[in-house]
Amino acid sequence: MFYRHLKGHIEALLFASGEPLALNQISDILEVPAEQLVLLLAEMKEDLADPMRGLTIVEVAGGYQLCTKPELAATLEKLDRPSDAKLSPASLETLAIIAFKQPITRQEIESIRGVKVDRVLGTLLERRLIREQGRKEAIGRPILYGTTEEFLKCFGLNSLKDLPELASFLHTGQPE
Amino acid sequence: MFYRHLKGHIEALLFASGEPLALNQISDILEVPAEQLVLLLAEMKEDLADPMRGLTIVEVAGGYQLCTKPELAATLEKLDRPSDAKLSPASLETLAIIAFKQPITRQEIESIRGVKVDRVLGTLLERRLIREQGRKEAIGRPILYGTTEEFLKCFGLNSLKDLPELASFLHTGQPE
Amino acid sequence: MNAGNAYTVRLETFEGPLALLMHLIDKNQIDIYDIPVALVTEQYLTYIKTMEQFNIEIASEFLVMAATLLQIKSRMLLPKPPKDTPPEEEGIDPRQELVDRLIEYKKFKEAAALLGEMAEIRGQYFTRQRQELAREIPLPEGLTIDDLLMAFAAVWESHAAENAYGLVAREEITVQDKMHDILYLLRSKRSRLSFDETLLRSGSRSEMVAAFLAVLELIRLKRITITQEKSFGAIYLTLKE
Repeated sequence: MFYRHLKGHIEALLFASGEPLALNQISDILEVPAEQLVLLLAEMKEDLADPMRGLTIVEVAGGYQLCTKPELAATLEKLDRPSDAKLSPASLETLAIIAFKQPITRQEIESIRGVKVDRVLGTLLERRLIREQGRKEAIGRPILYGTTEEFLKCFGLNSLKDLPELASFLHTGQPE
Repeated sequence: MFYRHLKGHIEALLFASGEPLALNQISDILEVPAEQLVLLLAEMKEDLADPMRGLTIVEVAGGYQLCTKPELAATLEKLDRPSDAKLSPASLETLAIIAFKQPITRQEIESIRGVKVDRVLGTLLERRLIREQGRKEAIGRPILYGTTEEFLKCFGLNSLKDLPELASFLHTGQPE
Repeated sequence: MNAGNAYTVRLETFEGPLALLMHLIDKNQIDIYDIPVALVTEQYLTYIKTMEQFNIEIASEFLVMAATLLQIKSRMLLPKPPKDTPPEEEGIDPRQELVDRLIEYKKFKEAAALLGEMAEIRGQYFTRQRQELAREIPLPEGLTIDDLLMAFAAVWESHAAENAYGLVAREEITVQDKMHDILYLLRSKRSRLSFDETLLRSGSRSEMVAAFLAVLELIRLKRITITQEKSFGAIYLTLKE
């Protein structure tokens, strides 16, 4: 094909654009007839089918867009994963208190753990392991926290009823 | 090579990231030893040398980045993407002083340049080329400035260690 | 040489006095280590005068440098010290400090030019924005119900052990909190409340301060009134509704 040497140019254009590029945009920039481009793009798509390549060309929104192959999604998701997917001991302790004593206020958690838990609560909320469950009818109407469905998934529980009876596991009884 | 089938994964990762990816990031995601990755990346670079390809892999800011080939710059400029405004001579001079003498205070920069640099520092901070790096243990505890990762990317440097080597290209000796 | 015309073209291009001096040195092809101060000072002052003619605000740095140049010039015009002067004083060239600054400045001017070239080269490589992936923070992995139980048991036991001491987390109490407290107490319990009774959270100094400010604010908002039967006696709050 006469215009084959332009494949590199097209690849670079699609790469740098990010957005889908309309056929006539590419055609204007490279000064190549649109019908030739259609053939070139089809050929490039075939080249990209090679398993050694990670990209593909899709036709979207009236244009062509370079993007990653759908079968690589699982790998790419790891790019976004925060480095510590683990819960810190402080988070786990706080989560445990909330799980077994819900609904519970921040002040109540703090009086059990003996430390401030603002940051930890923020982390747990962000990770959707806990959520606000209304307000306590008490002075200052403090927020009540409880666990979420994600929490159940995370610990392989079917429902909150599966949380074992606490008393039987603990040496000391339940305060107040 | 045993891990050759991962080339597509690497390409997709570099593409999706946009930013440079450190070797150990890729290594963690793909669960491949770093030394194998170095070989794979070198091989991919060779593949990309094909004139039918428009991309290349550069080592910058301590990582690998997929970007377009420099010889295609003229074509890509026609995309008219919003590009960063060029740095003024005043900004470049100030940045050079910070780069070679970091960490450095505003007063020290001013005594070298012989002019006030408040505004220029503002510009450089805003463009995230420099950042505050603590305070000097001196009267008034003045702020210390240093360069950022953005600085490395902007000038195609792999690390700050590349700077002294650069200085040897200057006519008048090496700034200490 | 028609200095005036030459300057008008370049008038705004000098970032500072050192940049202007470098320009004069380059233009006159002067050896930086042996600056003819009289010539350079004259040209420098001409430039400043031109700036004045064009009503360009002259930055103070330019004037300071002008003064420095004039001072160096006058020191160089002074007769050489007599032979019996201690040698360390004899050897000092009044231009030395300026030369050092100029050389230091020149280094960075060149470094800046180099950085400029590097940015240009780097600008040939086009990059792309990070691909937007549906961002979902993954659930922590590998946790079991035992982890949860152990965490709870650990904190519960230590809590039970320390409970005798009434461990209370330090709490920041806001005026807003105390306003709510006071209104809550007045509405739910009694119509009359002593000030001391409002200190029910931690009884700390910070709570007392917050409570006092809350009382003042509630009075201002005409929500409560206060009474005090005698000096230093108990203050009673009543709801004003």
